[in-house]
Amino acid sequence: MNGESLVLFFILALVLVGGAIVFSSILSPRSASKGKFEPYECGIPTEGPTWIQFSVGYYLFAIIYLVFDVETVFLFPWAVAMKSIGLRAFIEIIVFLVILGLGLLYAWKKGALKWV
Amino acid sequence: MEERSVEMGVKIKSMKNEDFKDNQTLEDLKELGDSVFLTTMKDLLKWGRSNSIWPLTFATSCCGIEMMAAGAPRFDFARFGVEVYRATPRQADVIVVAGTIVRKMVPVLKRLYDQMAEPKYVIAMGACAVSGGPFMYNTYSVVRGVDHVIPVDVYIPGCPPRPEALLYGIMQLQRKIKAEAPALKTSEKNNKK
Amino acid sequence: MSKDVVTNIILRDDEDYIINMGPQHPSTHGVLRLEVCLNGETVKYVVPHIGYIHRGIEKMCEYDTYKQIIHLTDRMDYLSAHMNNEAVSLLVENALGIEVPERVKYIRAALNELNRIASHHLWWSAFGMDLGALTTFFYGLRDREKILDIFDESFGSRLLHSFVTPGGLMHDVHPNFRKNILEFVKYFRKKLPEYKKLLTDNIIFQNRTKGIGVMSKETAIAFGVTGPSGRGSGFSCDVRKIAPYGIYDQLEFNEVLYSNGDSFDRYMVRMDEMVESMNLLEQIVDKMPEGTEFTAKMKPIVKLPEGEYFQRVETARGELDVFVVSDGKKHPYRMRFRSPNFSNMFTLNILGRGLKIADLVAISGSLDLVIPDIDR
Amino acid sequence: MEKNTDLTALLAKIAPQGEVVQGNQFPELTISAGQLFEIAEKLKNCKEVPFDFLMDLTAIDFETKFTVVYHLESTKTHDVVVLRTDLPDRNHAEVETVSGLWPAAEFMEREVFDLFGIRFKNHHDLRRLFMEDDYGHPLRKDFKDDINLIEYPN
Repeated sequence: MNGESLVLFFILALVLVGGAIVFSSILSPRSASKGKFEPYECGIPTEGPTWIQFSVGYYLFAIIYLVFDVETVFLFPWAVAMKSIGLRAFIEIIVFLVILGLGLLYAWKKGALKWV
Repeated sequence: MEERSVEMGVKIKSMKNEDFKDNQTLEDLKELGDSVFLTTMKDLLKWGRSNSIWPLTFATSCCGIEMMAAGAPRFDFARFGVEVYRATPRQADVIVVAGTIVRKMVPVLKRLYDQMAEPKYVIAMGACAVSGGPFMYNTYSVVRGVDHVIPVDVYIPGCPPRPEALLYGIMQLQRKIKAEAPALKTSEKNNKK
Repeated sequence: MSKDVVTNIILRDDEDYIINMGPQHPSTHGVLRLEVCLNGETVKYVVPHIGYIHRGIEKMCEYDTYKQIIHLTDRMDYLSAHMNNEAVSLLVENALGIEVPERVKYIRAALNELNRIASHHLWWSAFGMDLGALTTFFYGLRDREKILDIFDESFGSRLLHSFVTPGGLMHDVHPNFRKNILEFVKYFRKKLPEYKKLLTDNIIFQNRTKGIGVMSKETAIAFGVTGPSGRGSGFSCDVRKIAPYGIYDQLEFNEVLYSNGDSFDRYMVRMDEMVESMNLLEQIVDKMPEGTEFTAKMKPIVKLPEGEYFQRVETARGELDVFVVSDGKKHPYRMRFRSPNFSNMFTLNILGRGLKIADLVAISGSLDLVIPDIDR
Repeated sequence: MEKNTDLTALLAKIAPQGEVVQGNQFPELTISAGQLFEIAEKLKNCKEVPFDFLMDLTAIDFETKFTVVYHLESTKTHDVVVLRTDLPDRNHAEVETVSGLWPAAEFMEREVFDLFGIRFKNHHDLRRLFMEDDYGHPLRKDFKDDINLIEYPN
């Protein structure tokens, strides 16, 4: 994976995503009628305050998910190059997984996974 | 009613049947030996918008069951690009008003129509949505026809109309989209409402 | 932070967070608006609002003759069109003392059971879709089309037929009506194990419906919950057994009763009722007398003698009662429909309290609601 | 119909001051609005035939008076009895609510209030079900809506 194909890869990504956004913003007609920007709630205007506090459980779940998501991101490059980097890297990954496993156990015991 | 202005392009009513060049794209492809062909931006938009119309799940009474049957395996209208029912108006292109509209339901329908993203179309499915249907006389609460509330593109008669009728209605809508040029930029007049 | 930000944004935990599962919602099977007060995800209470499809059918009936009312009743609970029409027809026939030919009774019973299976098909596909299983939608409606073919062949229309009229039937059924029914029953007996494998034995479905929305027999009786929803909690309310009409007293079938009244039991009642209806269909087709007469001799204008008449019928969702006060004219003086969905729906508040919002969807799916039947 | 005769006897025993008549299908008991709740309670808690299932609650507008009709069924013996009460005063007709005895009545009474305008005393949540608040009461015979309702001589 030499440098040019990496740069080409990013440029292609930029062109595709940017093109889609730019084209759709140029070509799509807009209707700014009064009701358009009301929040959608099955056709009924919202009642009461919509700015209220949510329980902390949602936040904890999101954070724990984030940790393990990032963990899998690290696993990908290792998995691709697993054969060429030999046994030592394998041990390191096992240690990495064990540490994160401990993190999960800690969160579990602390009750972060208990859904109210 | 909110008259949707179409900058240019012919109105569908005045168009003769054979002028509809429905599968113009296929003939072009055959002509050019099916490799590459050039088209205008409007044709590309017309082709894209007409072949993927996502309906909003809006069924008030019996016609809703026939709309579900139209989405079911036998009369599957995914073959015509009506791929999936979107539950929110934000992601829907057409609102198929299937069933009776009652006076208490009018503000809800109007709000749903406003919250839909442009370009949006309306199909009045069934006699109740077209003109009040069997509830035309002696009801104190039925709105006689949904065009009192929102501008309608295609009317489908029947009580309830068969799923084939709904498919034909959707094909008429596709023809209407192809015939009338798509509004690139909604005219200012429409924005104020 | 200024004081009012603290008071009304941060410290406000007594405010009720109210969400509208409103008229346009995929899981309300129509235009029912549930005003749900939430605390996080658990439901504090549910306030149902109806009237979004109130067409005033009872007022319209006061201006129509009895033959015209047939076209209104099958637009009330459109999934049991035949049973609604039969309720009005039976009422007129019992009031005038008209004896309908035996063959017509058998055809009406066959149409009832076919309509019941078709309604349970649609309920099953919608219930699966409510809980996220999209394949049930395609399996259920694929088999329902077979029944609609039988209806289509005899009456030309698929869903609303206005075929059962006071005095008999609109016209005779298609000659191979019986052959198609036997074919359908043979076809569907092979398909039912598929349904069981797909949804009934699905562990996710069982966790989503077992123990959810438990309704005791007393609450079912007190709230007037009839039909499969009531029989799920042991309340034996099958009008075909209690007050048999037509030929239901000459057919042997057992009433499906389950006891612990949660969503899964209401589901199982309907699955077993489909089997019962198929057995009934086979008995009906065997005993159906030959011949082609399809109606008793009726005067064109039906005038009920003065008085009050009452007729109870078992539809796919419960007990439909038609109550007519007649003053001798050709229009009823007052017509009242006690619709099964009306009482079934108002238990949502007591069943859904304290559960998650997703369970509310499971409960309303297991109650099998049709909203135009509530609003009439 | 021997069953109906002992039912009428039972009704006569429960409500001596009401008049019992044998209707087309079911025995009917007509009592004044005042004692409605008391008689309904007796019927519900009656030993031999407890009428614990309220099949239907509706009203009829006889131009000179309202009649509120209760169809009661006993789930033990599947007998059906009709309870009727007349309300001569049309403008503010009022009757005691039975939603305490049968919770199913709570919403049927709201529907009768919405379509007829009959108020139900100490009903804990008497709101309209179908129509908007400032609308008239459609099922009354004197309800005039000349745009939608066509009065043709029948």
